Amino acid sequence: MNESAMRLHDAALVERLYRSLYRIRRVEEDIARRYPGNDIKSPVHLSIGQEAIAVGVCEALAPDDVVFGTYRGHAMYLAKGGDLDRMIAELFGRVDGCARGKGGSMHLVDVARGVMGTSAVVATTIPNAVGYAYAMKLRREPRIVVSFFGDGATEEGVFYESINFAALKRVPVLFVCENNGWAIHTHQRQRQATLDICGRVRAFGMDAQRIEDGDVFDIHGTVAAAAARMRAGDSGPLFIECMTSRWREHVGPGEDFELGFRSREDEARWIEDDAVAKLAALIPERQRAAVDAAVHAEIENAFTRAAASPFPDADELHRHVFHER
Amino acid sequence: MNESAMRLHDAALVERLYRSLYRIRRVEEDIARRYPGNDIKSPVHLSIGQEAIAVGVCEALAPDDVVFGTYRGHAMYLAKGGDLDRMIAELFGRVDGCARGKGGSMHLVDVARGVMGTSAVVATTIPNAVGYAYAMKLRREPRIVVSFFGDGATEEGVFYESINFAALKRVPVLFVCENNGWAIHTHQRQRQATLDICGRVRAFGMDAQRIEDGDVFDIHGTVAAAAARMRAGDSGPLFIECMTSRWREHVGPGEDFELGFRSREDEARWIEDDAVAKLAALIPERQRAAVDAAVHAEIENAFTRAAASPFPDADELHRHVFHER
Amino acid sequence: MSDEASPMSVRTLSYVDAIREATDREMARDASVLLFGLDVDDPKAILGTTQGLVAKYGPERVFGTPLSEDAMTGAAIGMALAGLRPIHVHIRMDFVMLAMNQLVNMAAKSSYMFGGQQHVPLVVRSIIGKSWGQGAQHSQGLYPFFMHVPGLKVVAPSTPYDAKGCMSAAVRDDNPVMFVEHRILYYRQGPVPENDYQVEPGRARIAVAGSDVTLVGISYMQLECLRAQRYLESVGVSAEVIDPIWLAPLDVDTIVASARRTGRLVVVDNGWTTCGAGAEILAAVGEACAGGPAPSMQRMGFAPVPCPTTPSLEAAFYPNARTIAACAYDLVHGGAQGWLPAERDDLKSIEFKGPF
Amino acid sequence: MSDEASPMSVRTLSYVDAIREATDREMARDASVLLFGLDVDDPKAILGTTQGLVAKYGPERVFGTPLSEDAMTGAAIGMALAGLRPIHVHIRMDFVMLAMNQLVNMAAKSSYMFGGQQHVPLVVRSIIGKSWGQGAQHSQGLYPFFMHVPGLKVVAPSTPYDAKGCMSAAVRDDNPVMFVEHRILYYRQGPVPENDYQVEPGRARIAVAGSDVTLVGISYMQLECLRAQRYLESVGVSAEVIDPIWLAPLDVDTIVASARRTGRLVVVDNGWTTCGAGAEILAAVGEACAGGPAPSMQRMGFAPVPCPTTPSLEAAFYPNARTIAACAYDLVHGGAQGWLPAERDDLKSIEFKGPF
Ligand SMILES: Cc1ncc(C[n+]2csc(CCOP(=O)(O)OP(=O)(O)O)c2C)c(N)n1
Ligand SMILES: Cc1ncc(C[n+]2csc(CCOP(=O)(O)OP(=O)(O)O)c2C)c(N)n1
Ligand SMILES: [Mg+2]
Ligand SMILES: [Mg+2]
Repeated sequence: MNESAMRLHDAALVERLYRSLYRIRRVEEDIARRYPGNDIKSPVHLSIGQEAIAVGVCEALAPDDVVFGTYRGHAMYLAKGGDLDRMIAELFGRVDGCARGKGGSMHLVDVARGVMGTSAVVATTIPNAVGYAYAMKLRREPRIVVSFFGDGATEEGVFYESINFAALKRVPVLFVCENNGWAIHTHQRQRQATLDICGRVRAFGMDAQRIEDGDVFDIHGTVAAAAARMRAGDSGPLFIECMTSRWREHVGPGEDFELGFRSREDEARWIEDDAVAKLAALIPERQRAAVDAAVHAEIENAFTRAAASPFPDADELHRHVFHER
Repeated sequence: MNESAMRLHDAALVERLYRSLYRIRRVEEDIARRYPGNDIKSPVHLSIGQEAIAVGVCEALAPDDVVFGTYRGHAMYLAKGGDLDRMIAELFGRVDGCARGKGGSMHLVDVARGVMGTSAVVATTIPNAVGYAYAMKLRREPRIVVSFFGDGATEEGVFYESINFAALKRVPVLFVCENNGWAIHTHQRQRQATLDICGRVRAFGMDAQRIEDGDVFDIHGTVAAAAARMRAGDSGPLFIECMTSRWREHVGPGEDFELGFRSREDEARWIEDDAVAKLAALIPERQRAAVDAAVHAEIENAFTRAAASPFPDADELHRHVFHER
Repeated sequence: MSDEASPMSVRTLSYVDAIREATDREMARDASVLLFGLDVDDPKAILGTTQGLVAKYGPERVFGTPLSEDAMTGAAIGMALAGLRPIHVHIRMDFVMLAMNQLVNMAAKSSYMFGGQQHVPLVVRSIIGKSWGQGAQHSQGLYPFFMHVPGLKVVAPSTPYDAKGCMSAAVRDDNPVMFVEHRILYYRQGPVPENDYQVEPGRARIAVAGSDVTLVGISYMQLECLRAQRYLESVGVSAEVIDPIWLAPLDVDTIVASARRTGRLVVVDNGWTTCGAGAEILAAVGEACAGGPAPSMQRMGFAPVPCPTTPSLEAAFYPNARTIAACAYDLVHGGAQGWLPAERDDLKSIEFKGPF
Repeated sequence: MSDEASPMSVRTLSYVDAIREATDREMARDASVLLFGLDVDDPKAILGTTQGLVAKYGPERVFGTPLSEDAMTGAAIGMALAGLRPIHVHIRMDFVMLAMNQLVNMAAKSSYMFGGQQHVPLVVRSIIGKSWGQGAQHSQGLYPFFMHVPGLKVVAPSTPYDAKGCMSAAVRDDNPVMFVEHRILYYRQGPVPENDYQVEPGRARIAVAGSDVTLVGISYMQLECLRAQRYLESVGVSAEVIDPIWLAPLDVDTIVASARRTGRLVVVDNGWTTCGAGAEILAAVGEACAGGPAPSMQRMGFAPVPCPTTPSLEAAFYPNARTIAACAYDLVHGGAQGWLPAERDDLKSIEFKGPF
């Protein structure tokens, strides 16, 4: 909060963070609203409630840094600069989608913006990020890679193998664990012998820190510092665990409090501490209204364009199995 | 060493430990000697130099406790009471082998004595041991399971998954890592970001301790205490790392110092601190000679019987793919 | 197959309820049966197939697991070695790729490589996804991998009746059984006797008798074959429809006999065709007919591409009743006839719409 | 296949040296090629195939890894996404089971599911073991798994010439290639041009022309087929021997044409037959011949059991030149003739004796 007080002076940063947060929130709320209709052609895992992580991290990155993520990837994709039109077209299954309609919500990608891909199988992109970082180190490029994943992903063996290799070779990868406490409907306590993920990572000789309150300035500042150390080549990989809360159901547009495995009260402090609202309050009303209006227009436009984009032709079925030069 | 001084008074234990150590050493030396001949029909991974671990651990177990191990499994098999005749017959590929000639040196098994099996794929039996222990806990049996594996196995993701699940469910499994520093010809330093395996295990909330000097009394005492805690149900799983040294080549009968990746001097302190010699010195000469003679006779007998056992008939090829009641 | 249920005790059940009932019965009957896997104990209860079981049998016998497919498969094998009969559930067959080492290198081999001293009574359930944008990683039917490896059994029931009987047989089997389900079959309703019965390994069922062409439909594709049979009937082609039920051991004899009789064979795979179940069947029929006349044969299956999410491509990715009928029709008429039946409302595929 | 080497530049090399030379050349030519895997940099250097390369290209481009097959495969994919061309080596194909998730769910699918934005130029080398008690977990030829999955290429060269040319082609390919080696082939010597050349995907080679029966031998079984051809020749049966070289894409046309010509086909797999490469080939030939006469066809391969260690059973586990010749002979003579050639010294299989 010290940190955040400081940041308050940087009005440009505040606006940037707000814009990104609000944009993601609105995109996902629109997706949820339109979900019962017939346009969205694949399941969606919404990040609503968790946006501060993707935004805080990605706003601290350079354009040529790259990110790898999960099926819950809308926020990361947008925060890193992924093309909104192509994302919505992808959800609509259209040929102008970022994956030409072949990937859907779970496989967003925008290589030009450094969004290297997302996977529907938990933890699979973690070693991919490590390998990418190895390439950067080999080529002496001062870029870094961020690997986003959930608390559940840290139970997969490949996570530990990846941490070990990254630490052994000191590759420039920043691991960002978005800990929302849940894997679908099962709490971390029911899955992990201890809750101290950072402790497990440190046992591999890697620096790890946990950000408790989801504050976007804290996340941004921590990542900016980490990225600087990594770029300078004197830290090896780093690990950040961001505590957070998923407000919606695991998959789909609704909530899940009625299922009984958790209650709205359990998440209340998170919902009250909404990053979007907090940042909104830091920005002069007129300025904020302008940002909001621009965001609305952009989103409206994206949905309109997506709806106008054609479905892929039959001959697309057999294309891209192998690389086309 | 305090501990070992204490133990010296227990002459019966000393003899048991010596007998088991000497027997294993002699069996493996005989295997190495006969290897260039035509009788042994599969590759062998000798435990020479590492015997104190299997012996110290298994002498602290009850007959109905069970063990799971690796391709480097001769010592464990014999220490746990596995039938010697059937082991040699197995190495000879004969139908009287413990696996009817189908498994060879890498797949020793003797269910009646609690040797549940060994695997040629590193780390595969670790979760098997955990599952077995889960069954014991479910059935409220006061038995324990020991999982033996090398330092290299702790790099496989399944190791961490297994540790987590064992700790989460508090199953009665004792993990025994035989750390000889090497995976084939690659040192632990080249494979692991930090050498502190115990630290990694503790990060899962499991008690872990490291025994530095390979002293068989230390190992025995530590395991006896651990087994008592586990049987009483008040410890959950436990982890022991035993530092040790492999004197022979990774696979095969010879040494590997000439390859240049390590030198005899590197292992000299281990070779000088030979458990077999140390224990031999603690036993009155006549008594020791009697033990030795019995061991020699038993081994000679085992090789003779193995040579007399037939190879499996052709119809054995198709048997045991599925369970035969 | 012990099929002696009195008609009085036969209810109409869904595939979901058939699996749950079989699991419940086996757990009630044998305290060594246990059930675990990610989310088996959560409110959705694997789409209902494990509903109520944790309440009935307690959290030691029914439990959710960490996201650790490899170790949990290894643990299941260890439990089986200890005399338990674990059922390990995966909500997607795609995730079983994480457990291949334990399945291929341990479960399949323990009995043999330990000379019969060990055995692994294990059931691994996994569900194949389809439609509504499941995409490349939530749609695979990778059962040929398990057919390939000696020491594993594989079953893919398509009816509620078989789901119950195969589950009961699988749990009682002393060997590892890969139990293949299909998401869309979960909606299927059918007669299921109340009593216990087993649909034993190695016997295919002739679902519909016919004389012009043999259709073999695997897993969900059995449904599409049954619909294709109706389309074909309407143009005077009599199709015999066979459900292999068990893929390993596979009842080749029933298929060979039928294909010999009809002279034509179409195998419709619920997966890719290369080195698939259809390849196995065609090869086995070819071998059986060596030296004599062989039936005209054709495979159908997934297009040889990863599964796309968009419906426009997904429709072309899967065989369906109409394309199957067209293929069989061409085989019967000895060449491409360009016939594709108009879609009939009563023969429409059930499409599944999200969320998941 | 670009085969224009002048005879002057052709040496006799071992399979081992051919692989090492190709790797060396590709690494010299393209700084983005790198080589890693357990033990690639150790004194044994993967049986010599990676010897000297760490000294030449340094430990950043050539390195041993932790025992972490899953993550190292994932890392290899990540490197490939970053524009490198990794070669990942496994000393046994059996261990690749630990990496199935990354190979099947990521490597094979990245190009497609990311709509062509990504691609994965990756080579995965793995070695099939045989004889001297390798046993159940060190002997498997699991290439049908990779043939099954769209998005992967699979190659199994049997000669030093093809080993070099296929390795060069695999490294330059923009897609994941599973490079299948066989331990016993490592002893094979043969002519290898000094210059660069590629043996491109999708073209089989007729190794020996013949008229009575077509033998297709995969990987090491190519050698046994060549020996079988000699046995058959001695009893007046003319066998055509085909080496498919690339298993995916598979040159079915060459095989179909040959089988049509000879009227008989034996495919000898270096693995189990169920849903194997032989199943695929027989099925494809069967489909190609639908409606007309089909050749008499037979598969051979591993016995449908885990590989036993004892030599008495191992001998029966594998097909060999004599059993292949006998099978072909029976096919030619239309039934079991009871002929098995006496073993000839010049056609003996190389047996490999430990340690490993
Ligand atoms: C390997 C694998 N196992 C299981 C699943 C099913 N599954 C999908 S999401 C999920 C929960 C993952 O939890 P976490 O990593 O915390 O991410 P979150 O959904 O909370 O963002 C599970 C178990 C999967 N997709 N992949
Ligand atoms: C999964 C797997 N990867 C690689 C190998 C090849 N391999 C056999 S033994 C070995 C070294 C294992 O080292 P460690 O676990 O320390 O056991 P040690 O041999 O030292 O007893 C390796 C890499 C294997 N058998 N299994
Ligand atoms: Mg979570
Ligand atoms: Mg070791």
